[in-house]
Amino acid sequence: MNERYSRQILFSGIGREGQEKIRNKHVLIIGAGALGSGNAEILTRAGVGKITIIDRDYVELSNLQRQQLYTEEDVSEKLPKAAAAEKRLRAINSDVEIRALVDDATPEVLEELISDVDVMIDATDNFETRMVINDISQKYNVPWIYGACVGSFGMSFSIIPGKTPCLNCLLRTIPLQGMTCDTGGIISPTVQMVISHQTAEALKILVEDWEAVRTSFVSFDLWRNQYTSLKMGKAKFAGCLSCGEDRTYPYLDRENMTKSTVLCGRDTVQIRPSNLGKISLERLATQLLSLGYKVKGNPYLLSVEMGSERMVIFQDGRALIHGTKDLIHAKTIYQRILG
Amino acid sequence: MNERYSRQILFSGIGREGQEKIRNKHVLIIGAGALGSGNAEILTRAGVGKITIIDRDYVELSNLQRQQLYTEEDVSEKLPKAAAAEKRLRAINSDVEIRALVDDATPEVLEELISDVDVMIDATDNFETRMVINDISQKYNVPWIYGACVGSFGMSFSIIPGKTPCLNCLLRTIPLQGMTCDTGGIISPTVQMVISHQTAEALKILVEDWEAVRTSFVSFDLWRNQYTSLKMGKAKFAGCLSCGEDRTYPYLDRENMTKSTVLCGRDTVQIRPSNLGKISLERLATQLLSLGYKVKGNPYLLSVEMGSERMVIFQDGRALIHGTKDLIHAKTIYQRILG
Amino acid sequence: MNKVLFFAHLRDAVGKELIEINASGKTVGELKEELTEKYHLPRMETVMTAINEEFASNDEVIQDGDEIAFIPPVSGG
Amino acid sequence: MNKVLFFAHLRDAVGKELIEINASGKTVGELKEELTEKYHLPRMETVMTAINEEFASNDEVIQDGDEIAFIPPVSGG
Repeated sequence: MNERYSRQILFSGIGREGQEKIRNKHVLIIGAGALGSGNAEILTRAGVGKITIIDRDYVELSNLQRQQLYTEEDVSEKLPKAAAAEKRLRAINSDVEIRALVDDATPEVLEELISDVDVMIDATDNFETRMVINDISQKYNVPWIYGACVGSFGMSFSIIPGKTPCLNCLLRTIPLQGMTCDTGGIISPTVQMVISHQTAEALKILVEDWEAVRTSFVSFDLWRNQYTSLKMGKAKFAGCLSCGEDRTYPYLDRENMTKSTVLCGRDTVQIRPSNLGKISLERLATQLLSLGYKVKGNPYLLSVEMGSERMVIFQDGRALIHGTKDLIHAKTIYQRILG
Repeated sequence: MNERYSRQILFSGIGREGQEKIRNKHVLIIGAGALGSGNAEILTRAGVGKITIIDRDYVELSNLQRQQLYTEEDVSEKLPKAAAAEKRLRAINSDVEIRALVDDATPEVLEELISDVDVMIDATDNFETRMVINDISQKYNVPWIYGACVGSFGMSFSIIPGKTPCLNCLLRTIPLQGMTCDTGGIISPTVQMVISHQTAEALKILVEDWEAVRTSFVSFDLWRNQYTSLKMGKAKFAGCLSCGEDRTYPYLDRENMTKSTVLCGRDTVQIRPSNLGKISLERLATQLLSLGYKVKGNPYLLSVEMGSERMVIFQDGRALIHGTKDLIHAKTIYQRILG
Repeated sequence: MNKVLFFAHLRDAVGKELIEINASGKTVGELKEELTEKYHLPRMETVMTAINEEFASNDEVIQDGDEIAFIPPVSGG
Repeated sequence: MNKVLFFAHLRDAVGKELIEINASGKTVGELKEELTEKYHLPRMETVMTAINEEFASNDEVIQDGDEIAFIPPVSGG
């Protein structure tokens, strides 16, 4: 018996054969924030053959409350999350091939990574990237596991191409104003419970126990002691552009992506979201004020102070981030607030 | 806004006032294995004022698959779990006062620690220690949170003196042969899901949101996609010796504890469990054989090879551990197999 | 009569987890509109609906006794 | 008739998660004994029983239609 994984091999759902399979698989984790760092740690400890993790962000003090791979030292060194994650994951398990990328998970980048991936774990904080993952999953026939949380509320759903509905079937359009951890807060037990569901599903997929894979959509609220599990068969949409017969994978098209442009001669980035549509500036202002942000505005725009940057948001979702020329940083700030 | 805990303060269940309360509380975590290390990490990140963690064991290679504070280096240095945990917890959050004890959680030791504790987290691997925690909880009026797991199956229950039934109400007698991770295996998502429930309950108790504390008994199976939540009002037992009117706190009595004795002149420890009663040697033999242990036996005893030690188990639960003189180590080995 | 359950921030908007109303004969879409107006619920067009723990589309018709749940997909992570 | 649900290793012992039997009129203790004999279930005296998602003691009498669940407390951690 391989001593290191002995307790996992003892579990009847895995066994020696399952452990052998886990050892030969490749997991792609998109995001190295709260969900990403937790998923990566569990799968690294489980002895997955190869793990790729991609993230565009840096470790900040406010991450430490819930992002389990990082320490105060990583904050003071301002390490990219992917780099800090890699360092810790290697110390945890030198058997696992860890590949960490400091990059934005664009369609191009993900299409280049996908070839030998067995399952993708969603650890992003916005629906736009999730829709890209969803299209990649359908196009290359790779399962992915949706996970998300805000406050004490979390959810997970395993998306198996050809078997379950996909995220585009469920949402039809991208919610422009999803709740995020930067607007609704988050406690770490919620994160861990989403991770539990995601990693259990990942292990089932890695050992190819397709019977065991959950087909229901789980959501829960740990503070209000709720847990529901929804049957999803009826959610499958024949005309879905991501998984239907006449599919076009719309989210792999550059036209449908959030565009960020550095405005010439100004220390400002413009963000133009993919699905233009009116947002309620009034509601957003009330929400941001209650969170303690400094907000000014008129019926046409809102101006929000965020540390050294200032974001101006228009009714159609377009925004200007003043105080930076860094496209990726600007997009991060934008999606923190607008989801 | 305190930047470090900003996302937690944003969560409506905690807020600024809740964070202040968390900052002034003391949590006692009993055990630094899978449940203990995960609970300790979450509560340390959450900014609890003081955390005491107690464990009698050392970090071993087979722990790394699920015990999240430890690395390969801790294994090669054979660090006590409490010491390795302390080192990592300090790197995570220097705001928190961490006290780590390498010791056996006996009634004496726990009674000495309990005075200013606000909540105890059960991270043990055996019912005997849980019954001690349960009696301490009732005697000193301190809530505790039961958590346990094997394979993909886990459970949690919050025990609030004067409000909920206690563990003794539920079990009446200690199960002598509970399933343990050394006999049923374990996957790390199961551990994390128990931890999610335990830490969510701990946070509710720390912010004194008694309305939110879960009164039901949760159990789940992540591989079989089950989740149940049982109402427990009827479990309260008026004649309970731990929480009833004529309470005696029986598990704080030395007479009722597992006794370990070094046998004179022999490299052997004798373990005598508290509740003598016949165990099925036949079933135990079958189970241990299927797990790959070398087992020999006759109707009166079983002999099991376990690395450098050999354990001989009698029908009444008594055992001899040959190859060691270390009482605590011998008890650990015993409880790994017999729960 | 029908039980209607609200999750996450919808619950905060409504002020309670559960309400009882008569929605039988209405479509999910009509119920969403009605509740949006009554409770000022945000962005109901992107909220997932379940009838008796099963996903339901906007044009599904609610029967007497059905239990409805509204679950907003969230984007945090 | 009654649905009886088995969790954890009891499920493995029985071979399935759910059985349907007629247990109405029996006490929980009697049902435990019967099932122990039939499926060689281990240590049923320490297993928690729920009737309709509520804790039930050994002397509670089962009614027709009640859903019974057996949940073994485990000690791992």
